[in-house]
Amino acid sequence: MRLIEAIIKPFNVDDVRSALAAAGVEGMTLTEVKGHGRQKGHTEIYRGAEYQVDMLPKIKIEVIVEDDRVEAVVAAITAAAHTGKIGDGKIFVADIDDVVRIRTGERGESAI
Amino acid sequence: MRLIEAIIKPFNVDDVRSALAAAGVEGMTLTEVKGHGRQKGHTEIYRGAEYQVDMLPKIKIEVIVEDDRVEAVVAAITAAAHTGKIGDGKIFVADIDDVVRIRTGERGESAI
Amino acid sequence: MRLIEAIIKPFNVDDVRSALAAAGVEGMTLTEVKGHGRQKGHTEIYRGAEYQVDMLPKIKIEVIVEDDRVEAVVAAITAAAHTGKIGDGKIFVADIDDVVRIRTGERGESAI
Amino acid sequence: MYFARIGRLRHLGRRSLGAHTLLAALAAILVPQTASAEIDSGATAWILTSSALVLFMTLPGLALFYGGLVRTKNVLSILMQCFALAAVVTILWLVFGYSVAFDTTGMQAGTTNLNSFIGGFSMAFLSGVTHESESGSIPTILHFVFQMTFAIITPALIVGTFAERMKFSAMLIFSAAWLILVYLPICHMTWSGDGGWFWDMGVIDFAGGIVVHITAGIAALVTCIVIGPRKGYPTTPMPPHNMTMCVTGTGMLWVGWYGFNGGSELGANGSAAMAVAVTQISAATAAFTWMCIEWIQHKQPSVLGLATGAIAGLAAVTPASGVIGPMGGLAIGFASGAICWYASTAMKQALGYDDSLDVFGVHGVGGFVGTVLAGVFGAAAFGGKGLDGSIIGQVGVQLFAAAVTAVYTAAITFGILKAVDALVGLRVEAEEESTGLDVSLHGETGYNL
Amino acid sequence: MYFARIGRLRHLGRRSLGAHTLLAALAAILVPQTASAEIDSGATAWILTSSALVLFMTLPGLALFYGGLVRTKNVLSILMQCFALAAVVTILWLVFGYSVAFDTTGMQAGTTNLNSFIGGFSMAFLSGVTHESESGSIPTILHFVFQMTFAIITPALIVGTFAERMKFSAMLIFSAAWLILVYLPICHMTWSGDGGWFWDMGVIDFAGGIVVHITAGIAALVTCIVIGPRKGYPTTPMPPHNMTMCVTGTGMLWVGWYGFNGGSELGANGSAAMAVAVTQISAATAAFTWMCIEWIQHKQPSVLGLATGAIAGLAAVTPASGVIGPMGGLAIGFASGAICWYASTAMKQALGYDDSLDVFGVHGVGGFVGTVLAGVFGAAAFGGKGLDGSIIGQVGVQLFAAAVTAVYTAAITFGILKAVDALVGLRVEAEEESTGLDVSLHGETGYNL
Amino acid sequence: MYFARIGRLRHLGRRSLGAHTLLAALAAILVPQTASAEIDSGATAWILTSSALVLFMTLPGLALFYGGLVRTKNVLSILMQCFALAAVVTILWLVFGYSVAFDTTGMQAGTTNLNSFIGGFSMAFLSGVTHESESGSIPTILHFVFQMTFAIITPALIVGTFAERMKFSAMLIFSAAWLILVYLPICHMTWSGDGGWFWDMGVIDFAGGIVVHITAGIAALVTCIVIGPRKGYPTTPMPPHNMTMCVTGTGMLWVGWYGFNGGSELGANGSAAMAVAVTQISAATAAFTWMCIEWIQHKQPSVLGLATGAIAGLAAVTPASGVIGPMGGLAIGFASGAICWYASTAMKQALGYDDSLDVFGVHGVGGFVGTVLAGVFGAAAFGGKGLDGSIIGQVGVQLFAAAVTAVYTAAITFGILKAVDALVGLRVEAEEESTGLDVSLHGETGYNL
Ligand SMILES: Nc1ncnc2c1ncn2[C@@H]1O[C@H](COP(=O)(O)OP(=O)(O)O)[C@@H](O)[C@H]1O
Ligand SMILES: Nc1ncnc2c1ncn2[C@@H]1O[C@H](COP(=O)(O)OP(=O)(O)O)[C@@H](O)[C@H]1O
Ligand SMILES: Nc1ncnc2c1ncn2[C@@H]1O[C@H](COP(=O)(O)OP(=O)(O)O)[C@@H](O)[C@H]1O
Repeated sequence: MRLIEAIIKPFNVDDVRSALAAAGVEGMTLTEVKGHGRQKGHTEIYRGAEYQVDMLPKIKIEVIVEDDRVEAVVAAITAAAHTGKIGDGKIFVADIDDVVRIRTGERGESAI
Repeated sequence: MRLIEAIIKPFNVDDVRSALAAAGVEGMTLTEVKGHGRQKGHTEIYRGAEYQVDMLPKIKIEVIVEDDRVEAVVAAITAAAHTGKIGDGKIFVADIDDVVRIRTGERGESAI
Repeated sequence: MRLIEAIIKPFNVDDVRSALAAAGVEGMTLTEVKGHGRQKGHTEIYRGAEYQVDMLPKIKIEVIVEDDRVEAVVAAITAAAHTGKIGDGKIFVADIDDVVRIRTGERGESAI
Repeated sequence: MYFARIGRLRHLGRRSLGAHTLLAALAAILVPQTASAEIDSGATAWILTSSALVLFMTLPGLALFYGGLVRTKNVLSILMQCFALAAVVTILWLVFGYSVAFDTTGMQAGTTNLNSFIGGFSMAFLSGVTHESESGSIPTILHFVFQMTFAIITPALIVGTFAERMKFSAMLIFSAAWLILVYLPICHMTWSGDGGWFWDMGVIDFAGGIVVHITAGIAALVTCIVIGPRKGYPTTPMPPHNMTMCVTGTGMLWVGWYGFNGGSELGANGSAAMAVAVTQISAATAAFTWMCIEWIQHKQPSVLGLATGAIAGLAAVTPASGVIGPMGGLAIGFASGAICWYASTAMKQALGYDDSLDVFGVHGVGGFVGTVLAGVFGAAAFGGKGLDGSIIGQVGVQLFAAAVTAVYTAAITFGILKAVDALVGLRVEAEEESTGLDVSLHGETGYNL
Repeated sequence: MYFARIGRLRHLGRRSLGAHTLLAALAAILVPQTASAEIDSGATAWILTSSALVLFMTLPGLALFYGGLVRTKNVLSILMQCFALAAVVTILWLVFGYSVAFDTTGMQAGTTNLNSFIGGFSMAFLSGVTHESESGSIPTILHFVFQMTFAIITPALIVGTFAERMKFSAMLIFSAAWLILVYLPICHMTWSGDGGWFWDMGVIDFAGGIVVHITAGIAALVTCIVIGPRKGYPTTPMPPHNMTMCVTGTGMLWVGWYGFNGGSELGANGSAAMAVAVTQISAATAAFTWMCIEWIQHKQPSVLGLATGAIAGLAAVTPASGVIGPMGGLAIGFASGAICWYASTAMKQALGYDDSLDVFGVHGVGGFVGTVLAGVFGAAAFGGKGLDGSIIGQVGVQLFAAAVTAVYTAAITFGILKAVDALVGLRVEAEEESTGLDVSLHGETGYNL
Repeated sequence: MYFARIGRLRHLGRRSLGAHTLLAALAAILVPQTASAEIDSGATAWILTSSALVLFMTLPGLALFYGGLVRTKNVLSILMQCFALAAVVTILWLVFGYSVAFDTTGMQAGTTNLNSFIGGFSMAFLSGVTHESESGSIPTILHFVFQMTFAIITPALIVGTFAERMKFSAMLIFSAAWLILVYLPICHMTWSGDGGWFWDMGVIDFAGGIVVHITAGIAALVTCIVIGPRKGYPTTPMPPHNMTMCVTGTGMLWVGWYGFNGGSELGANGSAAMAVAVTQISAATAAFTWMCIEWIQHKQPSVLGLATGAIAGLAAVTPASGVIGPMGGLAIGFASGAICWYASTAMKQALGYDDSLDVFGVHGVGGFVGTVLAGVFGAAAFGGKGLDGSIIGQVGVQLFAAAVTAVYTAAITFGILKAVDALVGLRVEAEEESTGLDVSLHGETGYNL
């Protein structure tokens, strides 16, 4: 099993979720994060004191899938989150050893 | 060393924490996340406009443990977070290569 | 490629970010988390009812880097986040299989 | 219609005409009334303002004070309950509430009959009341509005005890029934004038220690016991979700109380100003007292303690504010700060009931402390305006009225709760409770930050 | 300067001296004025207070009510717009606004000339107005202040319709032009006294159903259509980011409305108190009505529904509050609760415009309902103060004035929007809109919790 | 007791009886007083209201304005400090504060003796003051309450300079000592009447430019230098944690200022209304000016700038509001908007002190600007009520009083700080500072959302 972790713009979350649903992915976990990459942030000024805000709000989507669905899911996310502008985000893929469904105690792929 | 990542209902956090303490786990990291799985959400209506809220608040607990304690910890979490209802959550287990304790610079299992 | 995940005190974030910049790391993702380890928390009292608050606010920094930069990055974080007091935090290192840059579709090390 | 508070002074005067301190006050107030019962525009201006201030205490003052103290998932349910009560009580007050509370048909000084306990329907739907009707030096319709704001806040105070677990429908039915069966008669007995049961006894309750705080506090105690503790209480920590909201509400309550007590004189004069002064002194002293106790006990003074102390001091001075002087304010502030602190912390924990936001500990106990001490510090010897008789006699009367009110309120409240439980059920499902009332009852969430 | 509202009563009196209910009121008001046009300190106290209350409705009442309803990224833009309007309108009001609205040079009862539609510049920069100038029983400078608070809130109401997408510069220019070209003339026609066009027709608009709510509501409808819907509307969910903020603002609006309607009598008397009473009754009834409709429709009564209902009831009772009795309050509350609910939900969705915070559905429709019903419930038969003529005649006049105002407002608003669009562009860039106006226009973020 | 502000007018009158603009005002005010020193119910109503408004400025207005600007971890410490000061100052004011400030024993016009600088203890514990005591046209006890609200807000203003780092115990001791040693004497010299040092010089300080804003501003400057900057200042970004809270507080301050300045006339008349009008005009103009400067400088107008500008305009107009006309309001608004902007941004950064929430830049500088300009725009030539002598002479007197106050305040403040530091230490531990004062001093957290 694999963990697919996508860091995307908040604005694209709904599209990505639709794309995932279309790709047959039901389960996912979202976290509000802040990201810094090539995208430059903005300046906030409070009574003349300037603050460089270069950590921008992003959404992290984590999806665990069976190995053979990784490519489809990555493709779905890439397509839906793509705007072509700096800051579109990244996808990381990593290995997962085991999954447990707490409700039933099932383990492995059937628990996803 | 392994990372055990459990996504559970906020309501069960205290029980899970007690179970982990009982299992001898001291260190852990919690994140507020939103999750979507088989559990259906609810509808919110603001002046007649309906919003389907299907991302529900969950807590993600991350625990890094030595390999030989994985099963005990997974069992402890499963028992404590189990209510038998949809939305109880999932546990993911993955490999960790290295751990560093910043305070002392220790590395590996002794740093956990 | 590796994922370096550091859990540090919020107070040290700016120093760590500078250290990472100095080490040539541009991309990173931050999450507000709560942590529990050896550091003891504090008590809050509301109308005589005591609450033990032992989950303390921490910041999780995630950085994906090429394998050969892991040691430099770990060293940079350790140096910058070190105060020598309990609660300084931990660094976890894990393997990442693949990286995708959504904007361009690039994959692997070049996408970091 | 007979006019209550001014009657109150006249009535005191009747029995103690020799009382030096009262004479001048009577002269000032009675003379213009005898000469020609005319509206005083200054008094009218101040009671209009006071009505706005007292409404502000509920909308949004109390709603924020309470709302900040619950968990995030229930904040809207508190706001909803306070605002819905404002709507429902206004309508009830118009339909017959004001009439039943203040109609004086059949009442006569010294005579105890049915109308000593409850008014009739002669002013139902404000029948006969136009913009020209006068009550003392203000328009009758303004008396209606001012008193309405009191009728709104009293059931709203009770909301704090069953927070985070009561059904919204049950809350509405309970509150309506309680207003009719508890608030209206107690208000009538105390404030409607000559012939009223408590009134004729010479009970001092200037702005509602008995009528507002004891009734609400006792009802709260009974309700939280009947409905049972919140799921997880007391082991699960339930810290306030937004202390800044709670403190904001405290400020609004404190400021609004200037109208609550200062307006209860129904005039813009030295007595109204003195009521405001002692209100401030009591609030400050109680807040300071509570803060110091916490500082000594826990090494840390908390803003919640300071705020709760202020509310305790405000509640306690309410019945006394029209009869005491500055020293009485200090004393009542100190006593209520210390006693309400004890009631809301050690005592509550020892007895184990879940009065979630301490309605009984603060309002019930504070109202009781103030009602009793009004009988002491109202005495001229302590800088008060002077009592009809001895301090002991007055304290006896105060205790009697407080006790009768407590027993009556407890019994009727219990009855209503049982009836409502049978009718629609008092409490939400366990699932709804753990999800939070905002989503499960109102389909909304407090924050989407 | 001639004094509008008291003139209003005198004017009614002229045509219906026999009207029983009016005589006493007239006596009370006119006699002191004839004897010696002296400042009444009670009236002055109440209008000073009312001015503070109405300013409080905008700062921060309306700002919070609206601010809570938008998404986090735009909350400061709403607060900014309301506060900037307070500043800009104050300056305009001083420079010539007050003069153009209330100067009566050249006006004469029954004569329709240019000055029936617009005042002159004789009081520009408050020329000739000192602290000794009098207008009826209050100082002229106080009339300036009180009316200024109305001129501030009217364009601020419109802000809700173009929330989350309008340029700040465009908003300022639009609002200034709109105040001058729409608000000032309508205000003059309705409130400046004998010789004013609507005034001479006998139009009843006590505290601003036409002047405030219909103008703002119609302008809102036109503006949201011209500027177009928010990006993503209606498919993207845009739930309120902070319902507690919205409810806090509602409480402030509700309380402040005591000054809005109660102050519009410009005196501290029974009529002012009756205006407050019917205001409360209408707000409560409309809130309750809206809540019940939602409860039936969606099984869940929401706090946003309750709050919106209250505002609808407050807006609707505004034009009528000085002429109706309690039953009128009930009726207007019920009608506005039901009709505004329909306009803000089903109707809006059917027609598809994005009136983001329902300015038209609540204020436009509510103002219209109240303006028409003032002609019905003002009748003595319904407990009102009595009409000049028949109900049908009065309703006809009301409808005519409302329709003329709506058409005029729509046309001028459209013109201003087109001009501003040509000048600086109405709408922010798509990128700025998705980033949020707070960061992109004001360089700030609402919360760093 | 002699009554300060009315004496103020009489005193002006004494020297400039020929001044046309003053005569009528004097007639209106003095005649009833001579005829019979009677309470005016309208004035009483307005000062009761003003007291509530000024208390509202601190609870919760200022607390929210400041609280929103600090970081989340310190928000409760700000609320705590403001509320605790309200409690402590109330008690001190009762014990002897009011007496020392306003007792006039031993004072005589033109004679400079000890009592020109400080009052005695004759009214300590409100001795001799009952609900019947009168001061001009309001009850003495109301003068006590109204002035108390000023004594509360002045030390509360200083809180902003040492935010996020001062010990709570040190704050309490410092504030109490400062109130006694700085506020009481300056208040006495300026406002206690004939024989007061500044009073006899003819210093104009209508509602507290010197007494409130210059004292607080200078104390703030000294304190922030003595206590040192916050850890990390100025390199660590410390953006406001909740701008919506800050803006809410701004609205409350703005509205409350109607009572601060409008109430300082101690009457409900044209002068009070004019004070309110110029207050609004100055606030609006300063807000607009600050916004425009930012817009030009940074391309983005910020809501914090708009809000800060409004507060600067309000502070600056305070000393002048009773003597100037609308044009003076415009001028003072413009000057304070520009000058306070400079003082709070470029100047502060250049000099490097960490006046955390700009108490000096806004209140100190604003109070100074207004105090000086009162001597200019008070002149009849600029639409003011007229000066005793020439503009140059008056400005000289104003400058002298402002300078003396600044030097005296700086010296005493410095002394108190050193003493408190020796006694309990001024500053929290570094660890406590980085944890935040809420948890480390008060054991609470602002939000658990
Ligand atoms: N090396 C990295 N490690 C962790 N997170 C990263 C890394 N690089 C980028 N990110 C995350 O991805 C987001 C988008 O990166 P950015 O470089 O702005 O996008 P793009 O590659 O499309 O230009 C960042 O805000 C950050 O959260
Ligand atoms: N495939 C998945 N990938 C990532 N997170 C998941 C996945 N499936 C479930 N989750 C997380 O687990 C939570 C519980 O899943 P759900 O299907 O509702 O529970 P259950 O399996 O007990 O019915 C979800 O809300 C989501 O956060
Ligand atoms: N075994 C673990 N698994 C997950 N997170 C951990 C673990 N141990 C520590 N942490 C995280 O690291 C933080 C610092 O740990 P702590 O033991 O307090 O620090 P130190 O090792 O410097 O004394 C904790 O608050 C927690 O978030």
